[in-house]
Amino acid sequence: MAKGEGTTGTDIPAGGFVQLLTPDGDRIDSVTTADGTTYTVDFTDEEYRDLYRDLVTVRRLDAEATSLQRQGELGIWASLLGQEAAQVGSGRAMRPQDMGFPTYREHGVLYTRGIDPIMPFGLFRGVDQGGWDPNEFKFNSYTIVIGSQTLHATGYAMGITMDGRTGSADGEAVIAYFGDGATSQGEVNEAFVWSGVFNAPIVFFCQNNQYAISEPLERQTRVPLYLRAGGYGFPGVRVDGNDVLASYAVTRTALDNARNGQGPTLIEAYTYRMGAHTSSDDPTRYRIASEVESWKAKDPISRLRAFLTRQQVAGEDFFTETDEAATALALGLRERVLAMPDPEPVRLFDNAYPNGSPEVDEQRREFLAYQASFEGSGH
Amino acid sequence: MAKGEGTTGTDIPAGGFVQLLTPDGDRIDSVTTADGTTYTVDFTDEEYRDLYRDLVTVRRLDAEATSLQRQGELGIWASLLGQEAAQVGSGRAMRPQDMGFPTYREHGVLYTRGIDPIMPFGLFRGVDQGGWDPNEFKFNSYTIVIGSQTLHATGYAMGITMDGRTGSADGEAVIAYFGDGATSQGEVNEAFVWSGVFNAPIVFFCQNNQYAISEPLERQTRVPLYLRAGGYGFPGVRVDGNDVLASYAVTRTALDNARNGQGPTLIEAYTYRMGAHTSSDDPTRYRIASEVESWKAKDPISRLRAFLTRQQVAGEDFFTETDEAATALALGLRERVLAMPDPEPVRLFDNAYPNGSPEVDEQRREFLAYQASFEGSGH
Amino acid sequence: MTETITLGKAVNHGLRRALENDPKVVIMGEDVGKLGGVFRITDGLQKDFGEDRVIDTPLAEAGIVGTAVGLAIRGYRPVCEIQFDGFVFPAYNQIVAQVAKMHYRSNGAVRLPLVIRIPYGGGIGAVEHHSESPEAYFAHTPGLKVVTCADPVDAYSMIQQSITSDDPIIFLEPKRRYWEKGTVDLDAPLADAFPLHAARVTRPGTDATILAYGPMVRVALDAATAAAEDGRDLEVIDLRTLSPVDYPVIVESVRRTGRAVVVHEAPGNLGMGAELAARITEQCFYHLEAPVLRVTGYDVPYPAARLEEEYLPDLDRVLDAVDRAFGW
Amino acid sequence: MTETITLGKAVNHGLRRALENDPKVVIMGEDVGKLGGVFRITDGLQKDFGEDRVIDTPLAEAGIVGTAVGLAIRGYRPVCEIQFDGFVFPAYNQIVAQVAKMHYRSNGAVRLPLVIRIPYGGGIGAVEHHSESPEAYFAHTPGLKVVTCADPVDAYSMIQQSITSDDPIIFLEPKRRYWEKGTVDLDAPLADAFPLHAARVTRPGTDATILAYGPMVRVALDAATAAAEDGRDLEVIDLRTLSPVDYPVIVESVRRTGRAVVVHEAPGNLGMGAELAARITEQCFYHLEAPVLRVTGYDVPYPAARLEEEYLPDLDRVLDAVDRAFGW
Ligand SMILES: Cc1ncc(C[n+]2csc(CCOP(=O)(O)OP(=O)(O)O)c2C)c(N)n1
Ligand SMILES: Cc1ncc(C[n+]2csc(CCOP(=O)(O)OP(=O)(O)O)c2C)c(N)n1
Ligand SMILES: [Mg+2]
Ligand SMILES: [Mg+2]
Repeated sequence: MAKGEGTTGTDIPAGGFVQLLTPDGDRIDSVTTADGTTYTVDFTDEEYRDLYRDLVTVRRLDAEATSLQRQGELGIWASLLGQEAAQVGSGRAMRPQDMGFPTYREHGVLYTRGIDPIMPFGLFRGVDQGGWDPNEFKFNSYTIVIGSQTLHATGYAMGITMDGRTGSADGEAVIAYFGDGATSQGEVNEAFVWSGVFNAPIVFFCQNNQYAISEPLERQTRVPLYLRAGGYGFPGVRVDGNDVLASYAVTRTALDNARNGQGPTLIEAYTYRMGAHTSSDDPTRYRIASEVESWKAKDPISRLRAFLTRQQVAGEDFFTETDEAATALALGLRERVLAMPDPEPVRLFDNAYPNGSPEVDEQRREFLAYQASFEGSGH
Repeated sequence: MAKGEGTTGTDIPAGGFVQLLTPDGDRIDSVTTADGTTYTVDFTDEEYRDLYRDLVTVRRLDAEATSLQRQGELGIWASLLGQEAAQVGSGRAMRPQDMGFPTYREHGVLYTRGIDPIMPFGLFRGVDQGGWDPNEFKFNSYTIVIGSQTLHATGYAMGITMDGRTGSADGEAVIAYFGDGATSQGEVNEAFVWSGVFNAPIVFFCQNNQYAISEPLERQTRVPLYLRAGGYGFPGVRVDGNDVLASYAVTRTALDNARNGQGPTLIEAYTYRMGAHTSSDDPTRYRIASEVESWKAKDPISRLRAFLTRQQVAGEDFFTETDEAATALALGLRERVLAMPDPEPVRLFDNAYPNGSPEVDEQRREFLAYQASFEGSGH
Repeated sequence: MTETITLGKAVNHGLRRALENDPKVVIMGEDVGKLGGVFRITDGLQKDFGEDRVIDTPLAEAGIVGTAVGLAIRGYRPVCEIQFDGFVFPAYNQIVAQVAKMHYRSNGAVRLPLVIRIPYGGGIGAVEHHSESPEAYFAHTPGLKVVTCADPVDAYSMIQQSITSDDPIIFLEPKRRYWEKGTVDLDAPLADAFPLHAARVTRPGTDATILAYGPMVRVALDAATAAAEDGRDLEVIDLRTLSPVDYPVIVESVRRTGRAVVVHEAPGNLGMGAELAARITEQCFYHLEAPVLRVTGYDVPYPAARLEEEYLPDLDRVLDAVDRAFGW
Repeated sequence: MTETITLGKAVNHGLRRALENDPKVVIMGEDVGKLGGVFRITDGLQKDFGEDRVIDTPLAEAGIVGTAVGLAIRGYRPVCEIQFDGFVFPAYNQIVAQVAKMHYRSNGAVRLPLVIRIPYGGGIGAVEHHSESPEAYFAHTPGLKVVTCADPVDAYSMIQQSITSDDPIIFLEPKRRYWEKGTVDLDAPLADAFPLHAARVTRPGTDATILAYGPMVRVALDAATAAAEDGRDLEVIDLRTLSPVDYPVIVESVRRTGRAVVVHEAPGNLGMGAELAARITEQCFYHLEAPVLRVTGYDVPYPAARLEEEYLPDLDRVLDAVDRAFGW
């Protein structure tokens, strides 16, 4: 596709963030921020369509999960609704060798990594704690204690440096995800300290979805979050998190800077949590409908669709096909979730320690004997 | 005294900090920082002499403590040598209604609050944990776990607001002391978060003495510490911590801003720990003599003495008198430290709980019975 | 006024009364304001007492407890809410090194009359970190008192007693019992309530003593009912206070019954059961027909929701332990 | 090469060997570089292995442990130094919620072969927070292993065994014993060393079993020597591993002697002694002539230096407990 006809930005636009695609679907060629960095993307038509497919798919899978939860098939679900662009944009910006450290909401990032979307369902269904091998998928386990993963990500990034895997275009980098609420945690700020001191190849990707459960952003800060970075000696940038192009561009630059040895960046992706915090939450208690409405106009998917349509990169057929494919995937996922077997009770004793433990072994034995005592007792 | 003949600053000078008295004892009339704040002092001759007396006295008392420690009369001592100006300047800037939260090194601040300098010796001699009533002296107990007191200070400051004691010139404010090393602790950064969000009437006074035990500043940050504040939405300012006038001016302004309802300020007092971290430390392992030498030229006392002499605010008699008075005070302190009684063993059971505890009471009884069992046994 | 309310609502009423009775009481925590907390325990309180008395805080537990310490030094009586058991650890440093020690450090000059409320325990089908029982971490710490309620009546009085106490108190709320109901006299004077640091014989019995607290009291009572059908008369003691423990009541009981079983959800190793067993053995050595037995969570991390039924002590496991005590 | 060295030096040698043997081993902590740590345990290591292997960290314990987790995920074997016992609590959240649980959470996929070294215990005349014994907080936490050495020989081998182990290990160093000497064969193959998770009968005896670990082993041995003069033959067991505990050795001993006394510095309430007493009673019920007695720190915050002699278990208190066990 030819370059979009949007205006060429010379500084952060009015919204106070990097934007390459307006809510109406107008393409802005490039944006140059105050520090002189120019952000743009140069996608082929196919790449644009791929991004659109990603957005639709992750939203559809998320909706399926929400419905599974309502039907009692999941214990809880943390929906990404509204945050698709931030997640798909940043996820697609990662290179294969990059490592991601998610919270509990990064289903979209996970999907873009080519990882089977079933992976986190063990956690949300309650059949396991969500385990997989982070090194196999270059994607860490979901982390529930707010902020803790930012330190793990920092340590991992220090390891990249120690391994001599920075300083070139094929170097490795890390991206750590967290929310606006997480920025208040001491551990997250320690991650900033460490990353600055060790010049770690890491991108801190904060999805500022305006809420930490019921608490609006002003309970965490009185200035924009991206400013936090300056005090630790690395750049911070705010991006329109509902703009998949800008999210991609900013993350790609930051990750490449990191892998090249230029150290950390904090990205604040300005977005909105369209749904409840989790399926256990009731947002009507703390926010008004008109606020949610106003964000609908900034929907990440409809703006890309408008752009694709206007640019004739895609037509109705494509959109229908994409929806259908996403639905098929979602229904397949549903089947597989429903088919997830309950764990054998005795499994609860597994994996407490890599080397095992005589105490746990003893408890496992007693547990099995106790269970056996009921057999045939009609108990 | 007439205004000093120093140059009138229009911005932060080359050293990158607010300075009103150069190492040579030249007086700079006033300094205006980039945000338009002008710092100056307008002391009477007597006030200048008082400041000098403070500096000499706290250094002399500190030296006495160091010597007591060497003689085995204290378990440990954390010397303030080199940091007198930061402590006296900021301490004298407090108004009577202000509350201070020290670390373990603020003997100079304590002295300027009119508090009996014997107070912390219980802690360092090991006869108690250093206890006094913070509310009586408007000065909290020394806090040893790095950074924890910054959150206490923040909470106390929130209480000032809740009590309606801000917003006027006779409002209350809090000053929290901590070191350069402490800035890495999560809790300190949380204190910044909270103070920003609640617009707490607090001044964060960081004595950047260039070291956290053996670790130089670059192990904690790669940019100046005062910049940390911006990311939390309040001003940060760096002051020459070896300049008692500038330390006073900057702290006075920040505290008055706080009491007036303008919220927090972070002050970085740029200074140097001339001695060991504590009496247990051996700084020759990690820093070179020439570095210490170079800081001697910036001594906080000699520059004020040079200024007083040049301005004929004080002469040899005064200096001699001051030294003698300080020595007398120090020797008096020594006597009193030596006279501190060892605590009765059973005291170890006191004050575990305000309301007591049957378990502790029982242990106290058993302890007394056990002790009694030795009596007369020649054991 | 006597009302039939849930345990959660009883805590809510107790907090409301505390806020009414003392202007120095403030509530602080994540989502305690408009949302009323994730369990709605502070429902309606911010609306009625304002944002200065019921404070939505930044998302930082060390900050919640650390600033509460400062507020307490200034004369406030903060009630901190920790959202779930598994999220108290960022505040652990403030709790064990500051809250627990400041009275001692200050030679008694500083009182920190603060309460840290923690919904704890499993059984609600939650994900990791939402089902833990951290009581041992606090009970092992001198300077803290630790209490837990098991029913709405205690919930209502104990939260108020904790707030009026000058001791720093960890107040553990059995989250799986939040929805269980009881009849509470909301006008009863606090002075008439059962004392805070006292155990209660909830069901008298003669054959063995079951010691339980918080969420496990119901399990113990059910076990006692079942045992009665087999002709075994179990005494159930609700500990209520975990630090200090009310030993006289326990020792009297075990000396009488000769057998004791402790039940808790927390892992057994170095849990409350260990201390109770050690103490009871010391004080009832010649009365014991069997060692004190423990029915506890296993020594593994709290498992996934679909395994928690196996993990948590239940009626059968309690009865099994009673059988073993009788067969010793 | 056999050398007579202090316990502190033995740890230093052990660390050095670990750094030599495995390029993935890194040491991280406050002041571990040029200073060699406040106790000089890492003396000379940064000089010889470089700033990438022996890392002076920012002053933040959560950061030390949290980044160590990330390094471990990447395949490193970090050895974290916490400067003093009382400063481990800022890292507590990372330790109990991440280090202890990640293997379980990941269904066994992630191994965190990290060691957290903590100089612990009192007796050095220090100010607040420098003399604590936090072992119970870790031993109660499933997913962690906890060990402690009592002499230079064990210090040398156990630190190496801990580093080569894939389990996350809390390695407690008895700081008041750092300067005590012993003869260590520095060339002995690690494979021949006494196993990591095993207790050792340090002094065989017949009349009562004294269980001690870390700094209290010396006290127990001295008590045994003194008791011998009175004609009592005490067996002293050095636990060495606090989680898991090596119960077979202990049970065998107590069944033989019929009496047990546990000694530790940490407060008694819910301490190691509680668990040991509960387990021993369960497993030796009909062998016990007296309840298992405990000689521990009192249930108050660690006191000022000039009171610590009264606070810490000493020879006399151990003998007193032995007397009581005999008089029961
Ligand atoms: C340490 C900790 N405290 C509290 C919680 C409970 N909790 C879960 S999510 C959440 C809000 C998180 O907000 P934010 O960081 O903005 O992420 P978002 O959920 O909006 O994506 C809270 C308080 C937790 N998981 N961990
Ligand atoms: C949480 C914690 N970790 C470690 C220590 C040990 N320690 C005592 S002082 C100190 C260095 C403090 O440096 P800084 O904050 O710069 O203050 P300074 O001593 O230089 O005044 C350290 C690491 C401590 N007291 N608390
Ligand atoms: Mg959010
Ligand atoms: Mg310093």
